[in-house]
Amino acid sequence: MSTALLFGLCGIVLFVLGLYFALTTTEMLRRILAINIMGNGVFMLLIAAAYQHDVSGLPNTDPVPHALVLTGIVVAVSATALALKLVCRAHELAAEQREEGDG
Amino acid sequence: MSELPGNPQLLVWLISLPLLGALMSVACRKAGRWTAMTAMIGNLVLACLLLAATQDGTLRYALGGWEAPLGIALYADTFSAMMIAITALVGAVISGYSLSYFATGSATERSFWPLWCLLLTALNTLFLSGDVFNLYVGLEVLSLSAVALVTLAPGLAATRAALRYLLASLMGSLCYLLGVALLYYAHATLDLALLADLTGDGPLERAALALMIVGLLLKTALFPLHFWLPPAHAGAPAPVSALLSALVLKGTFYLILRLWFDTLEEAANQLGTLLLGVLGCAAILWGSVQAIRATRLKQLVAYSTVAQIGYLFALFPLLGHATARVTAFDSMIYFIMAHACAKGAMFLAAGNILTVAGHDRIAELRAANLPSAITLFALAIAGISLIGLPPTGGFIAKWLMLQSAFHAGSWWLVVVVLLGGLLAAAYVFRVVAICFDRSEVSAPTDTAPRVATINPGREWSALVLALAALALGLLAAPALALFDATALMG
Amino acid sequence: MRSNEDNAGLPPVARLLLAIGMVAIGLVLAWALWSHSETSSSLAAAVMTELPRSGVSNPVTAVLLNFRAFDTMLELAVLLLVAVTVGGLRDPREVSAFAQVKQAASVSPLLQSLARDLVPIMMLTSGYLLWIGAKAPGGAFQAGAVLAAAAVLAHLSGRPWLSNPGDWRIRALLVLGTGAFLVSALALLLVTGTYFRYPPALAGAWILIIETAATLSIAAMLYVTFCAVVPMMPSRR
Amino acid sequence: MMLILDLVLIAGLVTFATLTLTARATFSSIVLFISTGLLIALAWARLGAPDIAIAEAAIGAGLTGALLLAAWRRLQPGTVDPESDAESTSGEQQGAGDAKQ
Repeated sequence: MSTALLFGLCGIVLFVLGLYFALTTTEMLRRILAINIMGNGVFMLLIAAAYQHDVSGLPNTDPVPHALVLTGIVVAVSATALALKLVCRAHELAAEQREEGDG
Repeated sequence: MSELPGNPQLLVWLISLPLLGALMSVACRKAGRWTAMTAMIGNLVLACLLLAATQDGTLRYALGGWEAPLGIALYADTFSAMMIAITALVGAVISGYSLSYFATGSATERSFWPLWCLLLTALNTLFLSGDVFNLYVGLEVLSLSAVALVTLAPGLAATRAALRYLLASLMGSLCYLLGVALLYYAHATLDLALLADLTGDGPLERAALALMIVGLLLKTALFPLHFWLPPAHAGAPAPVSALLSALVLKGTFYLILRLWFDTLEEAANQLGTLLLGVLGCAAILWGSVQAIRATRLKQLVAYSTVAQIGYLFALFPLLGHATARVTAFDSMIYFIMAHACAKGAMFLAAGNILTVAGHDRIAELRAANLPSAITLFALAIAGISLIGLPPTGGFIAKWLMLQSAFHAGSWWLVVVVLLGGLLAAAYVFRVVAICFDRSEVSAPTDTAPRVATINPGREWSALVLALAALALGLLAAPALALFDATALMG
Repeated sequence: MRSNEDNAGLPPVARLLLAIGMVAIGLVLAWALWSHSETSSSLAAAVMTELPRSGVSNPVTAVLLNFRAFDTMLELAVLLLVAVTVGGLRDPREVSAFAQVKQAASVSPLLQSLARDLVPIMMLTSGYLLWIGAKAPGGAFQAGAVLAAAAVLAHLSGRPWLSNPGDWRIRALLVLGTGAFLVSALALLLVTGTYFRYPPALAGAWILIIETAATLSIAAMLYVTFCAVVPMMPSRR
Repeated sequence: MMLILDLVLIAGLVTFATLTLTARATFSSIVLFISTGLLIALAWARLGAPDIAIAEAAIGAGLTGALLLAAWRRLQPGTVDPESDAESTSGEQQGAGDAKQ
């Protein structure tokens, strides 16, 4: 069993794990965490795909997936930031509404 | 190098111009609306040029001069040109509407223009790009700007809707990206055309196709995956709802079509096609019934979108059929165009009603102030197109679909289409009857009558889109001649 | 209270079914991967062949800024989009996070001394990562992230670098990264006749300029984003 | 030998990811997520992707972690009890420190 396959499988496990928790948990922060883990699984598969092509032990990995993952990481952090901001905003608006309801 | 050096550069400009508009409107906020409008009009001109240019053959542009497996190639045929043209047209009208919708100089307005320009950039990228990963980045720009546009509506409900939309589309993007990763693992290629040559129907291609399609279905809101759509589309500001319903869903749908019938055709099997068709039929019925049960006008229009997306997928089994496919393909393009115009018009009209009446509770509209007849006509014409009555674009689309279904002998599809038309008639007439029946408005109890007037620009833009849907019906022959039905399926 | 979603947890049966479904999906994917593990094709050779013409010697940087520069431009657009949105979502009632730090006079001395020592080091690291990115691991994104971390640290220690998020300088910085890509792509279209084709002699310098702009812009975008999410300081004590 | 190391790394990764998603307190979830991110960076360094390992440590683990902690703290109920306050401050420093690697 090659290293690439091993890490590729690990990526799939991370993805499925993240997917399960993203679907089941109700707490928003955790759901965001789960989606991030899903993303990390995908990136892991891509990095593994780059390593797969390592010929005869030479460190000659494919740089294209590396660039893709770098792009993916930046996109993921942007999306996470937007999601977190929305969670905070929803939380504050809900608190405001509750106060108005009480007072 | 091509013989006509000016032509392929169109592809680059179609992406650069809206992006330039977005950057300019972030940088100089005061002039944001005018830079954005300039970009929109320029985009419309470019789209027309592209439509003309693709009539002579497909265009291809290797970015940076790096050819396919290494670099990214842009690609346009008559189908993508058609999508770009309809996007540009509907987008320009909605921009005109937005000019008078958002208060000049408000924070909302200042965020709207850059976001809308980025959305357009993303749509054009989706229609032109020939690289699966580039498409992923385009998808992310598309969904993040769409979510950001939904957040322009204040209030808790809209924020929650935006959050739900964001999480759903992030999961969709990641499913798509996992598919891309699997394809790269096996073939080390990201170019759509090269992948079409390389891929077979092995388990890996099947898995990759399934993942990519499921991810995109989540973003396109096909029936069981549509849960995020109604709150987001109903909760957003009116021009944003129009953009989301009329254009954004079409971007991801276009990609599904490309992947299913072109790039990964061998991995796509009969069963999957049938499944998508069945889900499409379920979406037609479910969406229409929910629209009938909706209590608010914008909610009704949003559920109608769920149903209309269903028609696009109900065509899938026909597209896979040997003899019926050409008519089915014409029908699909017609559905896309007619729905873009009609649904845009409907949301804009609903926005006008919401502003003037102060609410959009359907049952209470009878007693409310309503905008002038222009808006109501827009609503009525758009509704007729959604039902599929002549002489509108919606009629041509359904007619072609029925023809194709007869050809293929899919009687169940005929039944569903007719039933869907009846249900659509029920929900459209429910609204139209209330809006046009002003006879018995006998000075209601007048609980703080809101006398709001709206800019005539808003009314006329709704009507222009509705008339576009009408024109599609009257000019069916020349419109159908603009694209080549065999473009997609070789 | 934090679980502000409408579905209050799935019933155990649904969870179990979902778990079984997930395991099935995982197994199918694993099998698909397994069944294809023999083939070996790669773009590494193609990248290595063209590397001398790209202007840099770090293959990842070459892919990011030359071969697939279009991706990178769109990615910066994503970052810009989020920074603008998140910055704009600031409630008017909410005291700006930028202003709060000034008010909060009682920042822990530990944090202050940490910031005094670390911030210059981080800035240097960022510059180094940017410079080395042309030939060794590093590049605009890593450099930008480190620079943003320095900004955040300075911010948390009570000395924010910029005091007003709506400042034109910040907006200029936000636009700078995507703008550098787009303007240079269009300029190159005029000069070389091809979008994003760098003239080989100038490629290295050109890429370094774009990368510098991108680094500053990335740092600004991440900083603005962070400040928008940073907690409201309780008006305490 | 390398295989055993790989297996340990993968087992650690999967364990940390599971712990992240099942931890009782959200705060520990976030800290575990940051640790998972660092482990992933380690795995990528091993897979011959040092560029991406740096980026993951700085952006994926560090900045995302800092953002998550900031948001977590903001979602706490208005009355800040001293203990969680102290925790979150140290957490932010940790996040910023991670970003430096």
